[in-house]
Amino acid sequence: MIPLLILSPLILLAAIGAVWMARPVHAALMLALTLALVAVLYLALGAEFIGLVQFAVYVGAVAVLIVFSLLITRPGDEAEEIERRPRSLVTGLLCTLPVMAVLAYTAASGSNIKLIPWQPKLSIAELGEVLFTSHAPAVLALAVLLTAVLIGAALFAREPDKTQDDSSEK
Amino acid sequence: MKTGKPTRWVLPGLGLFQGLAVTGKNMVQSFYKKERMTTVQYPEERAPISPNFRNFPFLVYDKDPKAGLRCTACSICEKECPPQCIYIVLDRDENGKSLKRPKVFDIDLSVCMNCGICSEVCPFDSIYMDGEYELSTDDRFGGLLFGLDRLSKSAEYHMKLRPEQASEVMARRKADEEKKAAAAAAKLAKAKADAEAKKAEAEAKAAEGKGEDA
Amino acid sequence: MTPLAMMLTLSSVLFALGLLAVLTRRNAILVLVGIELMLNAANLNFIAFWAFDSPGAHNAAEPVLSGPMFVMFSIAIAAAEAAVGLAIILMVFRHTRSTDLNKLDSLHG
Amino acid sequence: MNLFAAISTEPALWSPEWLPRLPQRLVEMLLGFLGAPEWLVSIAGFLVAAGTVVGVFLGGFALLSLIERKTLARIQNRIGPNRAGWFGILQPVADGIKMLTKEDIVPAKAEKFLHLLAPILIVVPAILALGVIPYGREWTPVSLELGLLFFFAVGSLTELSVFIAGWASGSKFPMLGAMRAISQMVSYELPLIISALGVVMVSGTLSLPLIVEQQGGFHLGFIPAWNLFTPWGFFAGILFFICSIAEANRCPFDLPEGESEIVAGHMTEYSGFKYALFFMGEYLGLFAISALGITLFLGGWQAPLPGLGFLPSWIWFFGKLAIVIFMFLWIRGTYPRVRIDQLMRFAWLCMIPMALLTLPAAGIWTILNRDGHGFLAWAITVPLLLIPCVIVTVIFNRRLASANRTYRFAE
Repeated sequence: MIPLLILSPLILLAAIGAVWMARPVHAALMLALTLALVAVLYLALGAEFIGLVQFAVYVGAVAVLIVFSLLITRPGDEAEEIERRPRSLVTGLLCTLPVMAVLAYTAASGSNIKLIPWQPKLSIAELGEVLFTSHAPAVLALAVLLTAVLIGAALFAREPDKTQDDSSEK
Repeated sequence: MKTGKPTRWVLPGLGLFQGLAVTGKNMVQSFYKKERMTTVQYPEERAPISPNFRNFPFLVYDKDPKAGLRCTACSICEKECPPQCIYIVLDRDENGKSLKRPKVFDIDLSVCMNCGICSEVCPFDSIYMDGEYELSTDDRFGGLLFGLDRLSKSAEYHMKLRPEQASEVMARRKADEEKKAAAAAAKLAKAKADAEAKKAEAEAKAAEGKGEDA
Repeated sequence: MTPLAMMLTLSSVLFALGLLAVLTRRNAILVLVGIELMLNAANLNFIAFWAFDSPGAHNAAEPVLSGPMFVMFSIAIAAAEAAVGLAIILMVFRHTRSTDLNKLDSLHG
Repeated sequence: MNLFAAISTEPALWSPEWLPRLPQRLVEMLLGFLGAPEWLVSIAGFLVAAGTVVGVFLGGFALLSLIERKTLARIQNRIGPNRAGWFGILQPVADGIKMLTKEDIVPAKAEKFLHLLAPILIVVPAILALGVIPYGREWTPVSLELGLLFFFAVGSLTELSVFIAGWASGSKFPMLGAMRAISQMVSYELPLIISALGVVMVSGTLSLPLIVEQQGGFHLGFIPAWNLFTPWGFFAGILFFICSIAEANRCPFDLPEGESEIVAGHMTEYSGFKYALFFMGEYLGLFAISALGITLFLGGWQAPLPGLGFLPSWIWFFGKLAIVIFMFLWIRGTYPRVRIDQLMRFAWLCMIPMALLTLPAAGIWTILNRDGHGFLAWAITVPLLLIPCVIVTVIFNRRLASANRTYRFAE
């Protein structure tokens, strides 16, 4: 409960930063901070394995990928973004607030469910066993998906053939 | 890969280990093979400088640092110097007559480019290139301006620094001096002979006069 | 407020923030940032239900680890999604020299 | 919280095995004697234990910065630093004073806060990663059940901090250096993790002390039962070593800070103490990754020969660490820097396929050995690994490494 009380406002602040920062790189770094804090929350809740995986995958790979593509694509100037923001915020909030209200109402109304508290413990040996027995089809599907993604991403990001498409070269 | 040369098949990756062997040998042998070490511990020991190493001009004097200076302040080097780093003032006596020696002779180290033209053009064998290389200083104005006191070095120094050049110069100078001395002696002898002849003539005249008188 | 309700509220706000980013941002990469936030909000829910309610106590046959298991798959898929998404954005950038979504209004590639 | 699954046995206080943990024990005993509350005692104990590790490795960092220069000098037939103190032993102190008294320059276009944050973020993961390594039988600063995963999770933070350093400097060379560094680190982290996975498969645990313990004992009475002396472990160990060279940004993979190309990479705009922090982070990272390699493949603190167990186990660990670090120095003194396209091609076309092959090899090895077919295990795994290795090397040598560079402006 105490780590939750400490971490939730931090997570929300970092997430607001990720949504609101005008400079794209700042926003991406705030996203990395948010994800790292969520990983810490997982650790505090007893799901160490998930927390460390979250840290390795999100902070180490996804956030780095995002900042790297920001470097490559040279995003436009933020002055226009700041000037445009109040208007887009109004429309954005108009769409977002109902969603949040519904979600929060559901969350609050769920608080009368009977819970059986326990000491959460994640054993990786057990996790591994379940993963490769009852969840084996899912793992196989995921493996196929990841292979496809690897090939697809490599094909997408490959430099276009110079002989047929010279205009896109810098 | 078409290099034209027939490529001999070697085990891929063999070069990696050969490289390691070379550097490993270097490292091990550096501990006991003195001749491997290429560096010298500079301030304590110095590598011998080549006799062809020329760095900065100096002025030669014979015997006395002031009076023996070979320089006559002719300013040829000052005019020839490409970066114009030499500054010479001729010394004069109270009557404004040239004393044929420099009152000021400055070379600016920060400007000098060590070309050696000054020593080539000097007709008096006075300026030569030095082998000195520890000229750095923390005083960037005064420390880099070399006056007469720091520029003049003895003929013995020159002899030690560049024996070949110096002995050649010395021999030439000696020959010149001897020739000069011989000429002076000849002149003297001639003058003496002339005087004697005159004297003899006068004596003869006197004797004649006496004889006439008698 | 119970811890579970708190976690659920946190995740709902996080989801809303992600949605806001998706709706308001113009840069395609930053839209992806919003999507990552939404995915994380969902993951938080799984972990919350797993941590605060004894799994397997209600039904002995139910696997004890479904919460973390879901999150693991979700993280793997999110990583794949980010990789493909960014590859597509780079591809688009190469064609149009821009990642501004509002400028991608031409059907002619 | 079972994060700190402590392996604790109460030993004799003064035995050499316990020497590294003596400060921690003394502080705990002193506080207990003074009647401090239990949480304070445990926190102080943790702090002192962390301080011991950090102190040991900061001393190692200072020593290594001297030894590296000395070794490189010997390889190049020079003497190396020998002015400050006896044989230059005070050179690290002189370097430290110089670094500390230098002017701290922040470029005008830099992001001030991030510029300050990056060097800190470089050092922190290295120190955290050093915390989970088992240095001796009784000396594991933090014994985590998920030690290996923790190591990699924390290590992945380095990429982000390198990016921050490059981007926050607001200048060209740091940016280029950071882009190079990130692409190199991401590419080499994959084979690094995959080659470590074989060990996890065989030992069935992510806890580093347990992995070391499983490498105890000897084959035939004198060959240590380290993972390196199995076919899959040999290949995985070599792959791990190559990847750790790249991860630690050491020559010949030091492109991110190749001084003849892009000044100093992401560190270009740093000076004074911040630069020293980068330096420190790099060396601590080198220590950490070498220590992990030793733990996974070289038997950690296990003695190399039977009958040598009378020496405290941490001496073996640091002896192995010294040898591995010397290999890094030797390689740095030998090989020239590779080109960026060669580097990436090598990672994706050689390292990753080979690393993936070690996984089935490790599985076959374990299953066959469990069933008692030791000879069959050798007969299957050695060709399984050796033949693809030769094929990959020959192909790489012939076709890929010599891919001609296209010059756009020259000629």
